[in-house]
Amino acid sequence: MQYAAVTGIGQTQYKARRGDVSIAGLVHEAARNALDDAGLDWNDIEAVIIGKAPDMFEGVIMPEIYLADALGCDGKPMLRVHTAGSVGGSTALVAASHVQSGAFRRVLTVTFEKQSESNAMWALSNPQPFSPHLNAGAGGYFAPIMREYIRRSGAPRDTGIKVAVKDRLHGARNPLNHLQMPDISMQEVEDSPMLWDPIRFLESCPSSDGACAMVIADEGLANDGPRPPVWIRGGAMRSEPTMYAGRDEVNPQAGRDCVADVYAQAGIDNPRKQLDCAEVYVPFSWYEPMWLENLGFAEEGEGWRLTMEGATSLDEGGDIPWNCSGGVLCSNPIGASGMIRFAEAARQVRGDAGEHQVDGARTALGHAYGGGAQFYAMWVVSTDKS
Amino acid sequence: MSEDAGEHITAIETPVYLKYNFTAGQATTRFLQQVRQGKLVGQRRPECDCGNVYVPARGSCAACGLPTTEEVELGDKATVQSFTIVWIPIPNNPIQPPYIVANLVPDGANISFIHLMSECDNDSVHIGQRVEAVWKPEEEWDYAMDNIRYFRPLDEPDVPIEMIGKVPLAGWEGEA
Amino acid sequence: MSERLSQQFELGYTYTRSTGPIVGRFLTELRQRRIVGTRGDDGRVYVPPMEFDPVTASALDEFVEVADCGEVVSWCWVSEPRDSHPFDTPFAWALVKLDGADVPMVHAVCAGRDEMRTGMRVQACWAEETRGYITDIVCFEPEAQGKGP
Amino acid sequence: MKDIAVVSFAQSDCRRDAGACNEVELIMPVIEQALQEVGLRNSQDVDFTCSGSCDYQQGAAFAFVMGVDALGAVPPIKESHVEMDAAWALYESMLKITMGQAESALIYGFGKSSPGELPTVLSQQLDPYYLAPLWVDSVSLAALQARVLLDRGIISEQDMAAVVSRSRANAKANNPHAQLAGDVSVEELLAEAEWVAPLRKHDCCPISDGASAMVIATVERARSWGRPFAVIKGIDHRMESHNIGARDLARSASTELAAEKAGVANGAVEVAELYAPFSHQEIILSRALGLDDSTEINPSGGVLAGNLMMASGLSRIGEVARHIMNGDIRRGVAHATSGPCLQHNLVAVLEAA
Repeated sequence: MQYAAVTGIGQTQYKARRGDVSIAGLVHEAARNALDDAGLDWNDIEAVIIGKAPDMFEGVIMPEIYLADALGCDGKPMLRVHTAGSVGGSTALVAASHVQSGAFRRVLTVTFEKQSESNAMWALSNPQPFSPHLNAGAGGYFAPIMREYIRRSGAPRDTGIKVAVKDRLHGARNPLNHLQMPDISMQEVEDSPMLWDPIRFLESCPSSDGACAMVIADEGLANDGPRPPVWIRGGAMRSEPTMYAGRDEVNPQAGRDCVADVYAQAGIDNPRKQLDCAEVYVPFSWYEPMWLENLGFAEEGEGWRLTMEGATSLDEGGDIPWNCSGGVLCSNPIGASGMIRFAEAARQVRGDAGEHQVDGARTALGHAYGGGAQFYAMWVVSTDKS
Repeated sequence: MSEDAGEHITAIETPVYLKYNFTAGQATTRFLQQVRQGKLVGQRRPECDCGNVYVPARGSCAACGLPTTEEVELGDKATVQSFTIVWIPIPNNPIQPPYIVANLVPDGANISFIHLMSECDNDSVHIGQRVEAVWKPEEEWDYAMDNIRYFRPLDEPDVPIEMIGKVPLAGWEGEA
Repeated sequence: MSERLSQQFELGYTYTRSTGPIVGRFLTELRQRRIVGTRGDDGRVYVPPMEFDPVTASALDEFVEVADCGEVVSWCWVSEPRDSHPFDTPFAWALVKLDGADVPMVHAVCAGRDEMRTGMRVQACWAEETRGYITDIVCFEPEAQGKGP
Repeated sequence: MKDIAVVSFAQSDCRRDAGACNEVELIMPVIEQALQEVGLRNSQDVDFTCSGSCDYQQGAAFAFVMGVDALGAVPPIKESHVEMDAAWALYESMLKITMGQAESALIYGFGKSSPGELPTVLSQQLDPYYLAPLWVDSVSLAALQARVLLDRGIISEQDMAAVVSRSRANAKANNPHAQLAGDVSVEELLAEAEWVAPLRKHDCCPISDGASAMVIATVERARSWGRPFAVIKGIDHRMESHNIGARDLARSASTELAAEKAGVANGAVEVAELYAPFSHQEIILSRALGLDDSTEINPSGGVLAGNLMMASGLSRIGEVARHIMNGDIRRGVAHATSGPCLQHNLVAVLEAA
């Protein structure tokens, strides 16, 4: 496998509605920012890999066809990835594989969602005739899984509240975020409306417009730019069926297998010690303790202890800060959310995460999941090539 | 028509409406035909080592990736695998919040489906609880899961956690 | 299978599309019955205005006003209009290169089947009430005699 | 990109309406067949699985998610999906193998186009401000392109009818899965009424439901399976501007470029399977690929005989591979397309091992 590194990162401002741009304008903005960050122009890019969640969010079918001009794709290969909510991560990995295969030297990858064009709830709950299932929305699907987690682990009921506060306080350090809540309190979260017990309004992610892009280059080009390269030390994807008899929905096998794969590639056997921070897809607060266990940061049933002890909090000086950027709980342009995790992990490693920088971070995990917590994409990035 | 330039346009409304003629798949058709008759019927693949019974079956034993060819009639009794209390209304559904949406495993099946619970105290609903289907009057039956209006609690002992998803069609009470 | 369970359904939402400055300017001008394009990096004028140059991807911002009449570069005849089409009687789709533009645009032409030919002159037929949509141009029609460029 | 072996290929019949068949039920038979040809059980026996599909064909978000139910993905598998024709799922899989993270892969594409009105659905693939609100359908845009070729004298209506006549005859002779097959002369075809002039109905591919699947592997792994295989020697794909007014519609610049990068001209092309949904596009593509009379074009009948949208591109590659695996030919070319008027094109060169 060829070495590959992130040499440019570009994000847009995340907002409930980016009313100032077209879809093409939004996507171009992130891509242009990534090129500027890498000190490159469109001609320097050999291929473009784009990802987003369902086309119904914007009602443009296979929008890469229309976006080709905004992304300088004339005469270039362009690939469109769609793996549900994990797509931001998968897209980054597919982009990396263009370089790691030796087939390309430098590629651009972009993900986006302009959810304000529609109403995300509509697009996901589009009723099809003869559906044998009751549709209770994403919260109705995930809340029972969290309840089962609480039963199994005996986690205190305010664990979710703690995560909601922690990620918003992190997020207040990141000017790109949609939600800016520097004064949020445990009480405010607790008092927010209960939606799908145990999920309160302030324990849920927002719906955002935004795009994220990265430039990925091979070993020979990695040092060409103004920024230090961020080396991709491991990347993995896993999928399992939405429903099968005996599936552990609380601690899915696909997540455990995926992270084991990515740690093995990166030579990690003690993630809490060897990783400096992690950007993990937590759209509902309770998923932090669940993923702490799934990703091997804590023993099964113990994830909530890390959260409650402040181990994942930058403000509390935790040893393994999670979602220093504010995470999905602060900005959620669905198709881009996974790539934002990957890109923010890379920002930490190159030391330019601004106010939410973890001092001296050298190795970080980026994580995304999607569907009924059945699709996973993860990478580990580092200052060191090997 | 005014010559005034008016406000600069920043947004447009774009209706995108497409018509489809949807046809249910074979497994769903078989399932809904039974639901139309007031019966919950699962499916399995007899050759599968796992022997798992899916309901509503989507066409395959998802673990093995092969068609579920055999029908297995299930009863009206089920076990609560997990649940949520929902505080927001479901579009086009008359049920008023707060209400219970539960993952229920019917006796004889090995997988849960999501349905409503009612005739219960929301605060006392719990994992492992026994429930039964309350069907609409026969004349209202259609090819739809809401032929079952909701599930309501049964006065039976709870199913131990490790047994959820493995309760045989004969039911649980006999083994309590 | 004893029975086939089929049902019509409509998948539909009304999307609120923010236009950004380039598309927004074009639509704002359309509402005034004026047509503008953008000049590409190679000097070609694109109508409707492209936001980004199709070759260099650079953001375009030089607007050029063009005429509301021009020439048919290619066309097809829709003998059986679809429900979604803007007309329910036969019409043409065409690539129309407006005077002052270098790149033709796709729009409808309403004319007799026998009138249609490549190179024909056409003129925009404006909606009675223009609202800032591409459909403010209802269609193009054959240009009146003697009204050439 | 490394040489990659195509070891098996399966395709369903092209049916105007697959009726009571959901995604899983469409996919399972072709996946099972493609795997069984190599003696594999399910996706557990390959290192990577990748698929191609489009939500809007059947009108359901996340249409591909149910596909995972057909894979036997327990324990979990390495899997990905492109919202594109499965030919691009093949491309992603080849990258995965070339980078060394897999030695074999299962690829599948599926589409149930029958529930909707496909040409209208595809109008919503176009620029959402300038074109989608006009509801310009995909057939009409292709007709604008055909007119450019006719006006410039590059082709005649006879040439277009000849493509259709040969497609139907080839489908009758060679393709049991075809939807449209039979003997029909150029004169008979030209006697039919125009539909979206200059296109007649027969100039346009039919709308079909179905799926196709393929197993690929490193050459070493393919050898170990002890079965005949074809080798993908070159593959490349290129995008063009979405603005059809800015393109020269009489040629396919992106196909020319992809053909050059894939090395089409490095040897004789005995067979070419081209994803040309409209008769005149077959001529554009043949010219872009530099093919002449020595190449047999679309022996399967191509997509004019049946178009499994989102699987047709993969099927073209599979058809060429099958000729090589059967020992009929030594070298062939396959092509896939996406977008209005051939906006995006993929070219693969396959050879005997």
